[in-house]
Formats: sequence, structure tokens, C-alpha cells
Amino acid sequence: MKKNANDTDIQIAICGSAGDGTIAAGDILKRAMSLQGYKVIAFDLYPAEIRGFGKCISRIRISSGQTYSLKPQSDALVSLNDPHAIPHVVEVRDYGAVIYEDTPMARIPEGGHISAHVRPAQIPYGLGIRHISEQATGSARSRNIVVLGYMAGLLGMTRDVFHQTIGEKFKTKAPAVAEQNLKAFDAGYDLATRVFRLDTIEIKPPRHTKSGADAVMMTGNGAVVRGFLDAGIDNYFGYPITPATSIMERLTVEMPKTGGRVLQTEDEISAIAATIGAGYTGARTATATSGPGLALMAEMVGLGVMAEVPSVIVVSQRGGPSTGLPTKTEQSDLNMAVFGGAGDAQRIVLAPTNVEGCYKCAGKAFEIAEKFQTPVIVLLDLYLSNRYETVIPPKRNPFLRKPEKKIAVRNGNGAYKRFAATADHVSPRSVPGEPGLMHTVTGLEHNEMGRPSDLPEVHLAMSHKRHKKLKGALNLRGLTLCKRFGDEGEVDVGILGWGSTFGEILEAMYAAQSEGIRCSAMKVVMLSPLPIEQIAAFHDDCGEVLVPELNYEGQFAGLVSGELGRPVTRLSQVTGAPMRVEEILNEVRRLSGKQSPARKTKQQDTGDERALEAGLS
Amino acid sequence: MKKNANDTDIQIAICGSAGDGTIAAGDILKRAMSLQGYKVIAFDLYPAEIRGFGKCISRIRISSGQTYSLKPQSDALVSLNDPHAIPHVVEVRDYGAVIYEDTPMARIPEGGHISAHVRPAQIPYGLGIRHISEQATGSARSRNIVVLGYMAGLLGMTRDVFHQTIGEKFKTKAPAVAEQNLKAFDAGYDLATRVFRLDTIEIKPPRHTKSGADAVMMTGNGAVVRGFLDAGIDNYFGYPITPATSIMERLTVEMPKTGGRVLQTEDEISAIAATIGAGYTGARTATATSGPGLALMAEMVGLGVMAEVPSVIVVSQRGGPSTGLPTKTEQSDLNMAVFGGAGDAQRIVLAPTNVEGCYKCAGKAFEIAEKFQTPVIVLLDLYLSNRYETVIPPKRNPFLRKPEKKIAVRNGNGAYKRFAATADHVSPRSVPGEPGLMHTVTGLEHNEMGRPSDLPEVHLAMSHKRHKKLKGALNLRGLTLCKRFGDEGEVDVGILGWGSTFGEILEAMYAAQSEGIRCSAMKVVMLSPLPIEQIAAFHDDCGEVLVPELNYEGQFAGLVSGELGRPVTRLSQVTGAPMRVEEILNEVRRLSGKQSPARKTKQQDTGDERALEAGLS
Amino acid sequence: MNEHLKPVYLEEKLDEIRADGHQDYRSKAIPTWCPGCGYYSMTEGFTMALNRLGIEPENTVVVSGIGCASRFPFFVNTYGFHTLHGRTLPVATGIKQANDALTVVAVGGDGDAFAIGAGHIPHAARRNVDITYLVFDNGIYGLTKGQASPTSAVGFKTPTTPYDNCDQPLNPLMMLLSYRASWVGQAYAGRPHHLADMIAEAMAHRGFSYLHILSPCVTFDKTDMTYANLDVGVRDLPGDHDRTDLLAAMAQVEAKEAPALGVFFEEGRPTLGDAMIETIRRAGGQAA
Amino acid sequence: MNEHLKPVYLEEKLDEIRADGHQDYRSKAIPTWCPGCGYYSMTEGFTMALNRLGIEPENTVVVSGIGCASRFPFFVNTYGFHTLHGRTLPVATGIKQANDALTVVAVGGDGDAFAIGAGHIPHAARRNVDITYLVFDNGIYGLTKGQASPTSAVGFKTPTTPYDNCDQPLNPLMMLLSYRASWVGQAYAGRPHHLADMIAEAMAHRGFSYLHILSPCVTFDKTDMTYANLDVGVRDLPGDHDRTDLLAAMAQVEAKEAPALGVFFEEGRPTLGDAMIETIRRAGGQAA
Ligand SMILES: Cc1ncc(C[n+]2csc(CCOP(=O)(O)OP(=O)(O)O)c2C)c(N)n1
Ligand SMILES: Cc1ncc(C[n+]2csc(CCOP(=O)(O)OP(=O)(O)O)c2C)c(N)n1
Ligand code: SF4
Ligand code: SF4
Ligand SMILES: [Mg+2]
Ligand SMILES: [Mg+2]
Repeated sequence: MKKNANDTDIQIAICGSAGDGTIAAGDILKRAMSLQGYKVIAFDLYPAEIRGFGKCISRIRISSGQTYSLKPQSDALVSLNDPHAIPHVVEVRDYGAVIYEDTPMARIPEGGHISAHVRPAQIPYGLGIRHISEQATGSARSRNIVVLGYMAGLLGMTRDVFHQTIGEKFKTKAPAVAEQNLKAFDAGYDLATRVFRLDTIEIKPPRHTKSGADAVMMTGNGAVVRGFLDAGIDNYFGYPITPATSIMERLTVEMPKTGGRVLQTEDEISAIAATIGAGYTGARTATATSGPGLALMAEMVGLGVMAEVPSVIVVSQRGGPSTGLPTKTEQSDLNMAVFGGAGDAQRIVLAPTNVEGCYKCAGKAFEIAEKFQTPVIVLLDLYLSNRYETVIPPKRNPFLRKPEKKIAVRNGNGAYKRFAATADHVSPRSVPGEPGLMHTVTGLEHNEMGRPSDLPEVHLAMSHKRHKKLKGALNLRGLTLCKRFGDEGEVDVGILGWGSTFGEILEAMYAAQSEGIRCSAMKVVMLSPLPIEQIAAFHDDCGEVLVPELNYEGQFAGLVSGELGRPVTRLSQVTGAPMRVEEILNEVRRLSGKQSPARKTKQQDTGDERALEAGLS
Repeated sequence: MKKNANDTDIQIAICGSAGDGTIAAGDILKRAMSLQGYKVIAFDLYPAEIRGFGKCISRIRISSGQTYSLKPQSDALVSLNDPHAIPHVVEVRDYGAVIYEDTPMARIPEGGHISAHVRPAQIPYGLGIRHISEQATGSARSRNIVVLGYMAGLLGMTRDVFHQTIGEKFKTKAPAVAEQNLKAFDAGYDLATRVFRLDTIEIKPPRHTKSGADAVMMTGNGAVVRGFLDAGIDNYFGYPITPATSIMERLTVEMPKTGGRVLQTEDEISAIAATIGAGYTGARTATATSGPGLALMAEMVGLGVMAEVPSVIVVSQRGGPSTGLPTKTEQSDLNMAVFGGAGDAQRIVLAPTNVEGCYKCAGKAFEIAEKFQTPVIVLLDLYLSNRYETVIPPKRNPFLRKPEKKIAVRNGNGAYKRFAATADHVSPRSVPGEPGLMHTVTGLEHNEMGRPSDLPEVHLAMSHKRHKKLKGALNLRGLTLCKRFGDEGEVDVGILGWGSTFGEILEAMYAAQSEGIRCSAMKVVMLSPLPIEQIAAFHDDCGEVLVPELNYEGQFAGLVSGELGRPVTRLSQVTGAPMRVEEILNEVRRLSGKQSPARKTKQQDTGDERALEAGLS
Repeated sequence: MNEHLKPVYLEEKLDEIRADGHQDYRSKAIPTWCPGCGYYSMTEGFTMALNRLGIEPENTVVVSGIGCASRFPFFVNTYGFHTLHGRTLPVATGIKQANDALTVVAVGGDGDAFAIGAGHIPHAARRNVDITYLVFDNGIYGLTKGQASPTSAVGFKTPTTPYDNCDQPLNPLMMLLSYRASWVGQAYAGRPHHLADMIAEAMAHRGFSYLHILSPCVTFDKTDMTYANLDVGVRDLPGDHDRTDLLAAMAQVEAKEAPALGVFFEEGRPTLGDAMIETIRRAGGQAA
Repeated sequence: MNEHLKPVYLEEKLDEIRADGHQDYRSKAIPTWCPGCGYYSMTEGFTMALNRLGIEPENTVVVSGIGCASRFPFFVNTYGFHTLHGRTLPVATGIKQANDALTVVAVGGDGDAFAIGAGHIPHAARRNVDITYLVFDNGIYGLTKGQASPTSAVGFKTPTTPYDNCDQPLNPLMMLLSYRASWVGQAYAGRPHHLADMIAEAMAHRGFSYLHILSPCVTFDKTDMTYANLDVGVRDLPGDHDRTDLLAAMAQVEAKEAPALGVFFEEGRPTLGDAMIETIRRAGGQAA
């Protein structure tokens, strides 16, 4: 799994304002590189407001080997709008490239031009982007493509693949559109080939060129949609909310093609209620939302637990609390996902750590929900929902499309016991339409027949049943519930992580190893019930256990400590951005006793006293 | 605090079916004894259904010294309905009395008469209850009062006080009603004085006879109402739900008398929304609900946290999950109260442990909510909401009726910063009507002005502010946040508890001490933020820490372990009934190494494997 | 021989009741309602309607919320879902959406429907989900022991309105008409045969049918919606009422001192299921 | 001299605008709405109405939910509460209940009001809470980028209705009339002066006033509720419309191909505040 130093690993940032075509240029770059078989990870940031000229930034990491997150530093920054791009110049590494317009339109205030911000060790490439666009296409609208071509030429990327990608991208438009864009691209590309290259970056051929044709670029939300479709989703109910909306939007297009049904409900309570209603009939049904929607669903999820009806709920977290930061990422809905209901209402919670995991968890969630007759929450966050990765889709559909289910039968005296006691605590289920097995399910405590009962022994036995059956989920096949990476055996520092942050954790762990620190990382995908045995074993092996996560309270750390009864070190970050690899690495160094002196200064600079505090608690 | 062996301490259980006047008889007994200055603790169980002849049972403990819960065994059982009462015969101690009808109406099946269930060591008192009632009053409807009189006579209770209490109880009815009931009482009483008493129970004069006049019988919900009124509640919004409804019902009667306003809203979401709306204007406003209602409120509580608007939410827990067991008690909404919202949405959670605590927490909750500008949840459960205790109301109103608040001012450049950074992280607040201090509050992340902002530094600073300010609540005066009882210094076993169960914990602790076990108990009233320093210090002192609670998952144990990073022993009970003192005591014995051999057998008898398991985890 | 003069033999009558088959739709559970509660008529009317329409119990799902009325599913021998307070319609919508072949009946009290559940009714109605919604209106919260409901009259005294109710009650039928529910009718528990007819008619309607059923709570309401008051209060819809005319229906509903029994409005239009099939067709898919 | 022929001098005009004072009701924040969005008219109309009625900004609270429309409070210089999606009315009710002296205006989009918030409207209306509710209806979910809303027309194509919308839209005015809201009117963003008049009239009404405002979303709706379509679509209420006649109002609303602008219904009856004061009187208390 370790990286080969000879491999390609470059990261490009393209920054402009809404309307500049920033995201579109990034999109072409991602697709072109993915087509050649490179691994691509990309994450775009959009402005929160609909209107106006807010900042867009697209960061794309291209590598021949496997990588796990964006790099803290980019190899090149392309500016389509200087005021937006200036703060990002510091993100470019030494000897990295900064590409910008060198003939600005109007007089600009002092310091307003990006060239004034390029550090001595960075290499500035100014060009007349607008002018070139106008010359090549007759309009300034292709600035984004010109500069894309320039960048491609500069880094020695293959021209043809870009041509192919641009052709595809515009194939639904008039032919002239693609033509214009190809001209713009070539103008930029040609210019770059004549430029004296000072940089050391090189694009080396990808490892598996063949796979390029098979590989697809996918976001976490896109992968959820794919997973749902491959698992044979029958119904979807949802209410729009950032960052989950795109799941519903894509399903409304795709599901009807195979006879599936999508309904936009009047709110989130209705969405989960209808999901559970459909689940009661035996249909594979899901909903997706974000934190505020999950809060509204809390009561209904409890009904799903009590009535033992399967349902699948995807939650893409954003900054909180309350309406919070709708377009920023955070991992702060964990507590609610695990604990957010009345009574002892344990449910299954899965958190994928990458795009491929989104596909697997989403598809598997139906099987799990059916097998254990309970709600399953799949927890993403904005960063994972929206980030692109190259994925090779599986050759064979990996999901069971027909529920494995126990066959319900009337027992001897003619009475069907919907909630009969069984060895694995899962009772045979019947669904409407099956003769002779009529029953009523309820949110009231009930006996084996499903009749309301508040007898002490019934409540005890049924509480037992509802909790014990979930333990079976810890023996699930076909899905990684938790996994250790890095050094085996005893280590100085173990990093325990979940969700989108695990990419940064892996990067930090490999970096720490390369500094000679004995280090492992464990990802936990199944957050409820927790695979506590494996976590305990990991804890046993680690001198210190660090839990980095994107929330203030250290929610996962609290969950693990609560079950384990042992201490862990929390590392929290709540800036709305993905965790910084450097931040984790610094903590690992500190915990291993190898604190880098640079760290201290940096902390004081950012005034981030919280991170320090949290790290100590 | 230890009990004096010479004191009175008797417990009576009265059992009948709905319509027998069981609860009414219990009510007279409670009031009569309280009037004389005895301490009374009582808890009634009603049937879940409106209709029919479900079981009612009223258990009343009467003592001269302080006690903390009902006793596991009663000294006398009064049956008004044998099928319902038979299962409770085992609850009567050796040499205790069982009082019943000895001339049943019709032929009864074998074993159907209670006399067949009285154990050899118990003392049966059969009398012709119906006949006596008919003779004394011309109707069988006063059976409950006849048997009450008999019981009073048998135990040597003072006749006069009962006369007074009966007179008061029926004073709004026609005079004949009181008269009939007095006759019925005397008929029973006289009969008992002629009976040969085999029992050893004796009623001794109460310690403080004078206080009788001042003492009042109050339930937890009644105390919440009193606390609200004494703290000057302005508005109440609520939606009926068991077991919280009686809070609203009493407030609708009382609040308008002093100009207060109560509105029954269309649902719980509206109730909390209106509460927060009213809170925004500076008015003291509360709502009350149970688990399902709190689940619905989750999103809105998060808004209260984010917008920093004070509100008070009383939650009386019942059996869960989902609709669960509406008329049974449980402590399983703790996780939701503490964690049930999107994002890092910490709020203040208080859980009183007795009726007096309900009064204090409810009244203080307004001050706390105002002081920290945040929602405050006061967590009761059905057992505490409905149980009666004798309370001496405070001579002086202990609550600040006017909010202490920081005065908001425009600063130099004319802009008012609603969310200004301050040393204690609480910002000066203005309310509508104050000129020049207009501002908008929002659930979006916002800067000091209250304007939406998703800048990293703003989110970090504001997350910090919202969490840090709550730490101030750990230095609150005038309310016990946590308290240690029993042995000082190092002990074999410490019992850590919260809510209604703490009464049973104290009883168990005193019992353990009397067996020579070094033992302490700590009650935690402030559940969020947790007074973790005190808990850690307690943990340091204890060889083992036992956490008994009425939920399956050991929610408080998880919360404490999560913050402490240390193990505790869980003791869970989910039968819908209050925790059994014996159960706690057995665990204390086991943990201290003094396991009683009797215990093992008992466990196997009840087949309660869960309690064992939980105890071990 | 005049039908009414024929003597009635008990055994014969019992055989007749057994033979007609509607008792097969009753479950073994004994209703937990108070003796005299109007809700008993609903069980009778519902089982008679199912029997008359020949619907199999296994293809029927009764969905309810929380309340005395919502205990209904336990007392009939069909599939049932006793959901949460106010969530009857969205759960029922999910069931029907997932399986068009099922007969789905939603049941709830006035509080369940018009207090906590009020937001869902317009949407089930406008989408024309092909289900029947029976609201048992007793003008009170029965299960929680008698608080005021959104249909309680002004002046009604309850534990939450000790100084008399001041809130103007809602007019449920007017609301349903304003949502353009495709079938809107009213019945009364004190007229069980008409009630059974109306349930059958509502269920036979293709699309969203709403039946409002006036039903006394004998335990907590001794003054307002009693049998005595309703017996003299209700009237039949005029014989010439045009049930295709929305505004005429509204006029009948507005005259609410004397509640009219019968079908106020009826209209045939595509159901949610139809819309789904059309969408699938447009997408080039095959309906399941 | 003919008013229309008088020349307009820019400086003079600006002075006039400044002098009339309604600009004082604007906050310093620049609206985040798209250029051309109908919502700008609301800010203008609202500040003009406040100014005309002489209401002090500090005694005014504007309450909103979530959506483009709900950003409104940030752009006016009063007290404001930007609440949660759909919860505008219960929060506004709480504010008014706590302080009768405040002028409370609730604001929200069509989704906020009639999708997630639909359950609260009947109750605010029947209780006659003395607030004004302005719904900005653009027939779309603006803030989440253009999905269908409960007022979207059949056939409308959006990201959640890629094969065209099939759900019959709600008729908000009919709904409000069926709840017997005590003041019901309609205005259009394209007629800003009439809009300002209507806001002022709605606010002057004692009781619950509901103003429905048609407002194009220029960014996500290029086909349906556009200025072009609405300009020719709207009509005035007939001059002889009797605004005390509920059924007449309903008839006007039912003719919905051409939405009418004006006041449909108005009625004077006790407000929630009145009811509270009466309850306090009956309890023998003193109103605060
Ligand atoms: C979320 C929630 N809130 C409140 C309750 C308590 N509750 C149960 S039934 C009911 C009202 C019942 O009234 P209605 O719907 O009219 O039915 P009825 O009992 O009169 O038939 C209430 C408030 C609950 N179970 N769940
Ligand atoms: C509970 C919840 N669900 C969903 C959302 C996402 N959301 C924000 S605004 C909006 C709809 C906006 O539409 P509308 O109310 O018509 O206002 P407009 O933007 O059109 O003015 C939605 C679904 C949310 N913020 N909260
Ligand atoms: S309380 Fe009222 S509604 Fe409920 S069962 Fe009894 S009579 Fe019927
Ligand atoms: S998206 Fe539509 S509603 Fe929102 S501001 Fe832009 S034009 Fe207005
Ligand atoms: Mg009712
Ligand atoms: Mg809208």
C-alpha cells in the first residue's frame, strides 16, 4: 500500500468566481486524467449563495498509485479571478506553478494583482488569457479552457485525451461549441509548449493504462445512487436539502427507467414515514437527508426500531448545529445518528470512508436492513458526498437483489407470531398480500403476536431481542466493518478514524511512518453496533490512540471511550473544511514524543487554541 | 442521615381495579399522615387503557425519618380486587397484614381467592367489606373507605386526622357525601379496634408534629408547576402527552390567575417553536413533554442553541423506544436529551432526583436559561413525575424573578453586536422593543453581528463560544449539581446515579453500610455539561463504581465513561418499574466481594440474564 | 308478508350474521374502547364494507396514528400499522406507493388528523393517493383523557381549557374541499348502516377519499358532541346536491350548525399511482 | 400643470426618496437575491408600509423560515428571527403571545409555508393570532436550486421532476379561506405599488392577515411563473366583490387561471390575545 516515490502525484487547484467556468475546467481535467488510468481525487467548493460572484475552487489530485485525500499543498494554482485566488497562493508548494492573467482589464488596487503574492520559491506564469481566448474563439468566454490547455501543456499532459473529453462534454450542444473549445484548448497548450519549464513536476504514464476505459469518476453521492440502483431500489422518498439533494435528483432520472418510483414528499417526517411504510410492504426503499432533516426524523426512526421495519437513511452531514453551514463539511451528526431517539433505540449506523465505500454501504444497506429488520443509517458528509474519486465499477453486481428472508408460517394453533423469539432474535416476517399471516405492527411495546403489552417480562424480553439481534451485524460478510492499516503489532501511535476524514488519516499515517514513527490506523465503518472487540485489540497495541474528527466535541472519541472505558486523545477541527493532514501528523509526532519544533509556532500563528486543548483532553 | 431504628417506617399497598376507589383511598391515607408530620412517599400505578377494569395500585410509605424511595416490601396489602391483588401478596413482608373481602360475591375458580395465596408467615385479615359498606352507607360504593378505616384502626392511626382529611376531600360535594364516607370509615375503624393484633407494626408519633401543617404532599409534576409559578413563568406552550400532561393541565388553571398565558399548540414542534419565540422576547417560557415529543423537538432545540435563545423544556420519560410503554417508567431518554440534535449542539440538562429537586430545577431552569442564553432540559421520569413526597415549601421564594442580564449597548460606531465576544462567552442581549438594538438571530452560523457567515475562523470562534459559555454552568450557585453521600474517603464501592433512581440508590447504600461495606453514593443533577472533575474525584476514591439506571443500554454509564475514559459497572433494569433496592444491594455486595449466596438462586429464578450481563460489562 | 311483521328468531339472526361473513374481518382482540364509545360502529361498518366489496383481508392494510381511534387496526383481521401520532397519511402513502395492489385505509382521531397531522392532509389529497382516510371526530383527545382538540367547540370545558375553550374550531370538510380531495363525505356513528354504506362508497372510489365520522366520546364529553345532541343535530344532504360542484359542496359545509351526512364532492382524476406509471412510461421504463 | 409632464430631476427624486423615510427601515446588508428576483419588491413594499403606518422598527419583529424568501429579515432594520424551514408561524405565535405590543410579521416561501410548514397555518388562522403572514410564492424551491414546490404547475420540469411534474398544485388562497383566516389577499411582485398598499392593509388588520405574493424566480423558472406570463395573467378583483362573503371569496379563488389581486375576505373577530385576556379575566387574574 505504500507509495512508490517514482509515481506521478500532482495536484492542481483552479480558482475563479461563479460564472468563470472554474468547475467546468476542473471537470475536463478530472475526466481526461481518469480516462488515462490515473487515480483522481477531487473536491470542489461552491459559494453558499445562489447569486453573485462567490468563490469557486476545484482541487484535483492526479496520481498513478493509490492516494487517500487531497494534499495540503498543490503543485499548480490556476487563477481565473485574482481576488479569490490570492489567499490560495500560499497553498502552492515551493517550485510549484502559479498561472494567471497578466494583462488585467482595469486598474487594480495595490496588492490586488496575484503576481504580487507569489512567493520567491514559486514559479509565476503570467499569460494574456483573455486575449488568447478572444483570438482563438472570438470571445473571452473560453478563458477557462485556454488556461486549462496551458496548464496541460506545461505539465506535459497528453493532448488527445483532452480533445476526446472536450468532445464528449459538449456533444449535446451545437458542434460549433466543441470546436470553439478545442481551439481555445490548443491555443493554450501550444503556448505552454514554447515556455521554458522551471518546475520539476512530471506526468509519468499511469500504472494501468488499460483500466482507464473502465474507470469512472464518481462523487460519494453518485456512488450512493449507483449502489442503490445496483441493489434494486424500488422506492425513494425525499425532501431537498444540501448536500443530499443530488441523490434524489439523480434517482428521479434513473429509477423510473427500471420501473422504480420516486416521490418528493412535503417534508422529512413524511419522507421517512413513507420509507418505513414502503419498507413494511417488503419493498427496498430509502431516503436521504442532512442533519436538520435527520433531527426531524428522530421519532419515526424510533418507530422503525420498535416495529422492526427495514429502512435505509442516507445522511450527508454539513456544518452544524441547526441550519449551520449548509455548504461546508463537518462530521458532527454522529451523536444524533447513533443516539438521537427516544428510549433504547439502537439502530445500525455505517459510515463509508471513501467513494467506493459509499457504493458498497448504500447497496449493502438494504440487505442489512432486511436481515436485521431495522433502520440503517449511512453517514456521509459534504466532503465525501461531493468529492470525486476514480472508481473501477465491479464486474458483477455485488449485491443480493432479492432479500434473503426467513419464511413466516402460521404455527400449529393457527396464530402467526410476527415477533416470535428465535435463536438469532430475528423473527420471520410476512408482508401485506400474504394470506393467513395478517398482523399489526406498532410503536407500542408488544408481545410476540405484536399485541400491545406493558408487562415487565415482555418489555425485558423485547428490549433484549431488539438489541441482541443487532450484534449479528458484527458478523456481516461482504462489507468491511473495520480495518487496520500500517504497522502490525505494537505501535507508538494508533489513529482511529471514521468517515471522510480517514483519507487524511491514512496520508498522515504513511507520512509518520516515513519519519520513523511506528504507527497504525484503524478505520471503523460500522459505528453502531461498534466492533468493540477489534477496537479494544487495536487500543491494546497502541501506546497512544488519536481520534481525529471534524467536530467540536470529539463525538466518535466519546462513543469509543464510552464503550471501552479507556482514554483516547481527541483531535477536533471545526472550520468547515476537510481535516488537514499536517494537523494529524503533528499530533502523531507529539504523541510519539517526536514533536517537530515548527509545530509550536504554527499553532500560535493560527491562534487555534481549541485544537490544542482538544488534543489534550 | 442514617435511620433511627426506633422510628416509624411502614408501607401500605392498596390494590383494586379501576373504579374501586383505590387511588382515592390511598390519597386520603397520604394526606392524613402527611398532615400529622410524617414523611410520605407514594407512587400509584394506573392501567394503560382508558376503559375497563385494569389494575390500580397505590403504594404509600409513611415514616418519621427521611426515606428515599418505596420499600421493596410492604407492611400491609389491602385488596379491593383479588385477581389484581394476588400477584402482590409476595410483596408483603413476613408478619405483615393482608386485608381482603371474606365473603366474595360469586363462585370463584380454584385459587381465585386471595386467602389461598397468603403465605404462612403473613397475617390474613378477612372481613365483609361490601356488607359493612352497605350497612353503614346503604351502598357498596364505600368499600374503599371501609377498608381504609379498618387498616387505620388496625395500625393504631389517629381517627381525627382521617375525619379532617375526608371532610376536606369531599367539601365541594354535597354534605351527605362526606357524611357517608365518615360513617364508612368509622365502621371499618371500629371493627379493627376489636380485632386481636398479631402484627408488630406500630405507628409512633412523628418527629416534628408541628411541621404537619406546613408540609404538603406533592408529586414531581406538581413540584415542577410550583417551581414554574414561583419563578414567575410568563408563558407556557404544550401538547398533551403522558406523563407530562398534568403539568400543562395545572398550569392552565394557575397561570391565568396571575396574568400568565398558556396555549395548547397543534404539536410539539409548535410548542417548542413558540417557547423559543417567546424566549426571544425576554419572557420566561417553558414547555413539557415526554420522549416522543422531545424527538420531534430535536431540530428546534438546535436552533435555540445556535441562536442563543433561552428556553425551558421539561421531559418526563416513559418506557421506550417509540410510543413504547406510555404508563410505565424508564430513564432511557438521556442520550437523546444530551445528544439528540444535529451538529455540536450542547445544551444544559438537569435531572432532579426527588420531588423537592423538581421544584428547584424547574424554577432555577429559567435563571440558567437566561444566564447562559440556551435551552435547558429538565429530565424527569414517570416515577418521579407521579410519585408523592411530603415537602416543606420554602418560606421565601428562592428564585430570582427578574432575569439578571447583561445590558446590551450600541458600541462606538453605532453597531450593536448581539454575539460579541466576551470574557465569559455570554454576549449582552437585547429584546424586541429596545430601540437602537435591532438585530436578527438565525440558525445559520453567524458573526458577532448575527449576520450569516461560513468563514472558518467565525465557525471556530462561535463553536468555541457556544461550548465554553456552558462551562460556566458548572459554577452555578443555589442548586446542587452533584453531591456525595455516605462514607468519606476511599470506599469499596461507589454508586453513581441520576434521576428518580437515586432514592433507591441511597436506600441500597445505607443498607450496604449497615452490612459493613464501605460505600458512597454520588448523585449527578447536572448531566450536561457534566461536573466531570467531581465525578473523576469520586471515581478515584472508589474501588468499583456502579451505575444503576432504568434503561437497557446504560446510557449514563456510557456518558460518564465517554468523558472520563475509565470503566464503570453498569446495572440496567427495563421492566417499566422503579429499580429494586435489593438489585442494587446485590451488585454492591458482589463488587465489594461480599456476594450473598441467596443472590445466585434469585437470578436463576427470574431468568434475568440481562441484569447479570449488563452488570459485568 | 310484510317484512317488518316477520318474527325474528335469535338463533336464525345469529346464523345470518355469521353467514354474511363480515365477522371474519374482526380480529380476536377485544376492543379496549369504553362501552358506548362511537368507535364500535366504525369496526362494524368497516368490516361490513370490506365484506360487501369482497376485499381479501390479506390485501388490506389499515394504517393509524395514535389515539383511541388509532387502536382500530388491532381489532380488525387485516394487515395493520399502528404508527405515530399524526403520521398516518405519510405511512399510508408509502405503503400504497410500494404496492398498488393493496387496499389501504388510513384511520385516525381528530387530533391525530387536524392537530399534529394537519400538514400531511393537503399533500395526500392533492396527489390523489388512492387510499381511504377515515377520521373519527369526537372533538376531543380521548386517549390522553379529554383535552380540547382542534374541532372542540368554543366554550367547551376540558382539563386544558378550564376557563372554557376560546379557539375557533377548524372545519375539516371545508379544508378537505379546499385541498380538492377527490371524494369527501360525512357520516355519524349513531347511524351505523349509513356509516357502513359510506365506508363502502369511500373505499370504492378510485383516488383519495376522505370520510369524516362524527363520534361521541362518552367518557370525556358529557355536554357537546353527545349522541343526544348529534341525533337531533345531523341532517341529510339535500337530495338535489350536485356532488361534482365544489362550490356547492362548500356551501353545504359552511352551513355547519346542522352537519350534513352524505357525499359532498366527488371527482375522477389521475391518482398518484397513475402519475408514477406515466413517469415510468416517459422514462422508457417498464412499470413493475 | 399635468403631473405626468413635470420633468423629473434625479437629485430631487433621490431627496424625495430619502425624505419619505422608508429607507430607514432597510438594513445595511445588501440582499443576496439574484438580480431581477421578485423579492426585491417585497423589501421595498414592506419598508414603505411600515413607514406609512408609522410603526417603529424596534417594535417590529420579522420572523422567517428557510429559503431565499426567508432571508428577508436580514435586509430590513427591525428585530428579526430567521428560524427553521417551515416553523415561521409557531415562532411568530410565541413572540406575539409573549408581547402583544409588538408588530409581528411572518415571511416565507411557498415551500416553507405549504410543504413543510403546512400544518401550522390552519392553527395560526383559526386562533386569529394578530400577525401578518407574507408568503412569497415563486412556485419553486429557490434556495436549494429549483426543485418543484407544492404550488408548481402540472407539467413543470425541474431537477426533481425531470419527466414533468404530475402533482396537482395546492390552492393556497382557498386553503386560507377554508381555515377562515380573518384577512386574505393577493399581490404580485410586478405591481410594487399595489403590493405596498396590500402589505400596509394586511398589517393594519387586527387579527391574522394572509397576503399571498406572486413572485418570479428569474434564475430557476424560465417558463412558468415568469414576469411575462404573470403580467398578462393577473387581474384585479371585480369592483363589486363583497369581502365579507366567504363563499364569494372562494368563487373568486376557484377561478384561478387568472389570479386576482386584492382583498378576498376580511372579518373582525377576537384575536388570540383577546382570548388570553378573557381567560385571565375569568380566572380572576390581572392581564400583564
Ligand atoms: C408525538 C406525540 N405527542 C403526543 C402524544 C400523546 N397523545 C396520544 S393520543 C393523543 C391525542 C388523541 O386524540 P385524537 O387523535 O383525537 O384521538 P382520540 O383518542 O380522540 O380517538 C395524544 C396527544 C403521542 N402519543 N405522541
Ligand atoms: C428541515 C429542512 N429541510 C430542508 C431544508 C433545505 N431547504 C432550504 S430552503 C428550502 C426550500 C425553499 O423553497 P421556498 O420555501 O419556496 O423558498 P424560496 O427559496 O423559493 O424563496 C429547502 C428545502 C432545510 N433547510 N431544512
Ligand atoms: S375515552 Fe372516549 S374516545 Fe376513547 S374509547 Fe373511551 S369513549 Fe371512546
Ligand atoms: S434563486 Fe430565484 S428566488 Fe432565489 S434569489 Fe434567485 S431569483 Fe430569487
Ligand atoms: Mg379525538
Ligand atoms: Mg419558493
